[in-house]
Amino acid sequence: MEHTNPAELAVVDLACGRDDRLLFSGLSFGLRPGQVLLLEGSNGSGKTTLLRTLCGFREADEGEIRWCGQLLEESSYYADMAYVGHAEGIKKELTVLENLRFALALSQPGHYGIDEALQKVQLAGYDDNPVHTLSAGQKRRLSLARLLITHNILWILDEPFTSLDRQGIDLIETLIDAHVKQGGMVILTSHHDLSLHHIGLQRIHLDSCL
Amino acid sequence: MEHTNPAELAVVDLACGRDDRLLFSGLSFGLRPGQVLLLEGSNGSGKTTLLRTLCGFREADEGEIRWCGQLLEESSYYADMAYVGHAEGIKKELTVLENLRFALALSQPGHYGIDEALQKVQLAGYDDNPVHTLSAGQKRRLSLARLLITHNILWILDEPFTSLDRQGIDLIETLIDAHVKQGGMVILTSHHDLSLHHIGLQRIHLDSCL
Amino acid sequence: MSLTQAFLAIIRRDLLLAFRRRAEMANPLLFFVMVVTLFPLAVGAQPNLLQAMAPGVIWVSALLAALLSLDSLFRSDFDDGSLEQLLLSPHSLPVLVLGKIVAHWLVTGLPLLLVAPLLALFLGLPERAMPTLWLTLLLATPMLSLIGAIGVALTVGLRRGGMLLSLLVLPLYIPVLIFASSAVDRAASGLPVTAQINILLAMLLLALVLTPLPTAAALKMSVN
Amino acid sequence: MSLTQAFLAIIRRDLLLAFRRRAEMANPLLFFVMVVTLFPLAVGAQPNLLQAMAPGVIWVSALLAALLSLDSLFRSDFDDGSLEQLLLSPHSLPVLVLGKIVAHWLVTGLPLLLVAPLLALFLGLPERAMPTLWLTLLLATPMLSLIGAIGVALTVGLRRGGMLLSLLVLPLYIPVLIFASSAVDRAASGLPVTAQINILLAMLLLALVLTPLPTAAALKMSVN
Amino acid sequence: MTLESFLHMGGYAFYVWTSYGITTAVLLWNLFAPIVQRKQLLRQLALKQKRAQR
Amino acid sequence: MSIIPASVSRFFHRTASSPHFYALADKFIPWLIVLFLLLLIPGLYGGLVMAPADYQQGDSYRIIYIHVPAAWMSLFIYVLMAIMGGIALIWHMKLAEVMLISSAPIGAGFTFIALVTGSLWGKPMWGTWWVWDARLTSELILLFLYLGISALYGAIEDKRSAARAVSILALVGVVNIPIIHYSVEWWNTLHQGPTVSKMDKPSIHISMLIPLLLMAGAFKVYYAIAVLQTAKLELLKREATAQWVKNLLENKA
Ligand code: HEM
Ligand SMILES: Nc1ncnc2c1ncn2[C@@H]1O[C@H](COP(=O)(O)OP(=O)(O)OP(=O)(O)O)[C@@H](O)[C@H]1O
Ligand SMILES: Nc1ncnc2c1ncn2[C@@H]1O[C@H](COP(=O)(O)OP(=O)(O)OP(=O)(O)O)[C@@H](O)[C@H]1O
Ligand SMILES: [Mg+2]
Ligand SMILES: [Mg+2]
Repeated sequence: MEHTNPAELAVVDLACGRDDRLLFSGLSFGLRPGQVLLLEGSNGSGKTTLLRTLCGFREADEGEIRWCGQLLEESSYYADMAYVGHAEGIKKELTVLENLRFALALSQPGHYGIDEALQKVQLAGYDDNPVHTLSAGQKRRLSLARLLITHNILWILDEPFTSLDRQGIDLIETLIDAHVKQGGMVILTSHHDLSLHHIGLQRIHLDSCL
Repeated sequence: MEHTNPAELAVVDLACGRDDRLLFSGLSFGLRPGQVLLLEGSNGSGKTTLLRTLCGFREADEGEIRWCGQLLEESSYYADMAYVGHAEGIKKELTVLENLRFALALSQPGHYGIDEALQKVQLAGYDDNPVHTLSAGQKRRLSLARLLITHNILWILDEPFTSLDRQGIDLIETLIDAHVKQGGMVILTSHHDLSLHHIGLQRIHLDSCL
Repeated sequence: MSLTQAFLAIIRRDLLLAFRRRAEMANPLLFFVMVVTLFPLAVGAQPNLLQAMAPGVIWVSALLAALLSLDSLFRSDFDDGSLEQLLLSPHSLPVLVLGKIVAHWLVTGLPLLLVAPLLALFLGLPERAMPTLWLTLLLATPMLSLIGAIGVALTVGLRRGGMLLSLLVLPLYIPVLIFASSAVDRAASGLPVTAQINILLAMLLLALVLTPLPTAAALKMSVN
Repeated sequence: MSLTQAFLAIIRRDLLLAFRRRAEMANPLLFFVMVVTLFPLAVGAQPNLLQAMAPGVIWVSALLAALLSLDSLFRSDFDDGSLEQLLLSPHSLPVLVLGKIVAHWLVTGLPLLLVAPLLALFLGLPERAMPTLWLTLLLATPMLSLIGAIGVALTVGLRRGGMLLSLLVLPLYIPVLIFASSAVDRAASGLPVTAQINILLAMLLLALVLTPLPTAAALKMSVN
Repeated sequence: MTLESFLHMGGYAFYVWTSYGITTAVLLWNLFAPIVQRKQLLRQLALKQKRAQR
Repeated sequence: MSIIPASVSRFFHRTASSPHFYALADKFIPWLIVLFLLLLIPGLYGGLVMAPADYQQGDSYRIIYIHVPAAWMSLFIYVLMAIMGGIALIWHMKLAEVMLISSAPIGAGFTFIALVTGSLWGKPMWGTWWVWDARLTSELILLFLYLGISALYGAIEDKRSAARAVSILALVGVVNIPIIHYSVEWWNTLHQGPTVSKMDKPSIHISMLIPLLLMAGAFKVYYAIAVLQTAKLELLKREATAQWVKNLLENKA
């Protein structure tokens, strides 16, 4: 929250591969507060690989990623971003509340309190349910509640709509919308069609990045 | 090949569940030589569960499955069927040829020889390549070659089109077509649109089977 | 193809696979050698003590090595779907499973037979006990594979099966351990061991006949 | 929240998880007890021999139990994505990792401290060696967790890591084993053990400071 | 010194010559195995390249 | 990078590029072979023929000319691997990774030789093939360390990750080296104390010492040759699809 230079993600000339196969190269883009980036591409085109590279899990084969003009390790990047991947990072044996409290302990408090966030993702009243009693869609919602209770500017979401019904999808679109309006940024992948047309939406098609 | 009663698969009043949740119930259908059954339904609707029940891996909660009028264990079912699931049952460390030879050893020889089959799935010349050097699409093709070299009447295919490009999809449709024309039967699931309209195609929508 | 051909094909394939994965294949053997090595380090260089412990140490280590090698019996087949194809084969499943167990023993048990005498020599086991050590290993290691197969078949579908597997299988290994190590102990003291060997032989024959059935049943359950 | 709070939160969460998964938690302890009991079965009822072997047997068994419990250190976090979230935390990863190791030791190492004296008694270890046995276990089991963490972190991404893990970790355990068991041995013979205990203490402090770094680096590599 | 006494090694022939033999074998293996494997790999790669060009 | 002068860093960068290294290795190997033979032949002649029999051990001591150099190499190579592991981790130098992983089988080979020749020497000297003393056992453990490194590298499919993993392991495992080296002094064991390596006053006759040093040199050069050969293979495996490999193949064809 105490950023002096404007938050900005800049990706320059990125190339990533798996084994010896190059997935994409020469990928460049910038993302500023209020913007959404939608990654498209067929199965295996490297969307997940790109997101994980942006998280710093993988090293890029070439190119660089900068946050507020600095390399990731030297910047406040990890305090400013949040990632929800295929695996949700939620403990099945713990309750909803315990999971969120732990997420909070690893990070800084964000815009919303836990109760408020659960309300927002329509999980109010499930506080003390162990997560393994939740349905797949409810689990997804819980992992999104984490985004609300912790401080972050950049959301990186890998197929956030999987296992969500129509109503769940609308909910996330609302959340993304609100986050972006508050000056946040979002990068996501999805095979669904998005109804986010009204905000500054960039699209990148990975199949064409070779 | 030495069947006196006509090959026929009959499913009567089948119900299956996972954990305590019922996935579908009251499902009945019959399949005769020359027919194709396409299972549809959203993710998690139980398509894979149904196929695995048909393979005898899972027991149905209710109902029964008959082959040529007999219960599966009492019939020649396992000599007459072949299954290609998500996991392909192919050893990465062995060569294409070694894999096919082993498949043959577990079963009876079918319509095609190994060379012919490899030709048909466009893998001719790859005989001695270890499978881990093949691409995902080529691996899929190899698992289909198994169907050609062994004796079988009923094919059970779980999403056979995954990781195949347009050309690969056409290829399989041709193979299915040929198999059905020779008096075979096919049960498959797919999220793709099929161009199999000209043959006796049944569709079952699992979401509506509750 | 006939059942015999299928049986042989399974053995041949698993041996080929083991050969292609040489590095992995050596692991149980290395583990065995390593555990045996731990004891002299733990009790210090006391030749007499080591010599007295030798049969027990060799046998407990062989047992643990067999235990830890068990996972590889069905793991990769389960992961890549080969197990499903095995279950769908029209041939008798217990026989096919026996094929897999035989191959597994050839790969993990047989090498123990080769290095165990060497380690026993290093530990100072008297030479007159060597033939007995070797014979008990020959009779008992297949049993370890056969009995263990039931345990793996039950747990192969679970992700965290490792510890559970030991708890299931170790109690079943105890009778083998008792007869085998007491035979070696007696041989080291120059006593006759015919009774122990006969019992081991009988147990092996029983295991050969009886264990493939429950293993096959457990596999069916695991694949669901 | 502050780094200390995060550190404590990790310990609290892992203990809570262990408590919810009680059944699994007991496994290393059971394994330990079972391996120790294998020895009397394997060498027969020879009280003097058992007594002489006792320090070695207890120590090797503790080591193997620690080894086999290691997998649970990062496995479930790796599978459900919690590990990724840990890596993305703005806090220092080595400190968070240390939190996980501490929790793991509390769950798997501490119980060994409680039953080991009992088992030692059964094996006939002289009573004057008990305090030393206990002290060495107290100093050395945390080291087993700390050193082992490096090995698990290196192999957590592999499906067939089990055997490989032993191969990697056992050589690193050797120094601990040598000093700890020689201390118990000396104590059993009534000799002074200050030197060994001091060395173990120094090793523990070194391990506390030095091992979280490579563990964190290895985890980063595994998550790729 | 005769060749015979040289080979006899003062009665320690077995130990000395086995040592030297095993050493030679291991060293040769570590030297030539990678060379042979590299030749094989190059042949494989060349074949692959030819196939790709066709 | 800032702690290294630019010229040095440029040199490393050039040498560290795979095709350049590959060509350089080809250039060096013949000279290394010549050097190897120049050390080996006088070493063997001096050791097996010229040096007198030991007054205690008779001719059996001639095993020293392979046992000791091999044992030294087994430790030396591991230390080298740890250093290369450090370089690979800090500067992400691919070549250090390749050299590290190529050294493992050669180090394992020397360790094996030290074990076998020591055992073959122990039988006539100590009357037993093996004793479980600290030095012998820790040398056996060293063999496991080498094998563990190779196994870990083989088990991780993504070779970039595998190289990182192996670098970490090599660095961590180096704690065992002092234990092996000082074991004879820390514990009283059957094994010989430092006789040769006490450089100020080696307690071994000069006619025995010179061939020993020649053999030690020969083994070092052998290591250089073997590691270059293995590294060439490893580079090809890792970069099979790179352009320089394609060029190489075209030049050959
Ligand atoms: C399997 C048995 C043996 C093993 C594993 C072994 C291992 C080793 C090792 C690792 C070293 C290098 C130590 C260092 O540089 O720090 C060494 C050196 C040496 N070994 Fe052995 N050894 C064995 C048997 C023997 C025997 C039987 C003898 C002679 C009676 C012997 C004589 C020597 C000598 C003279 C050195 C050189 C010591 C020095 O000056 O550094 N070794 N051995
Ligand atoms: N762990 C892995 N090891 C090796 N290759 C992998 C691994 N994970 C993915 N790949 C390969 O990398 C390529 C890109 O995978 P990635 O997961 O980034 O695709 P994606 O665009 O996210 O696809 P999807 O739409 O299926 O999620 C694929 O071809 C895949 O086969
Ligand atoms: N091993 C399992 N244990 C428990 N539940 C499972 C298991 N596998 C699947 N399920 C559940 O059973 C339900 C049906 O799964 P199934 O795999 O049959 O669906 P599907 O129709 O094949 O879906 P998809 O289109 O994703 O392949 C799902 O809700 C899933 O969560
Ligand atoms: Mg993806
Ligand atoms: Mg499915």
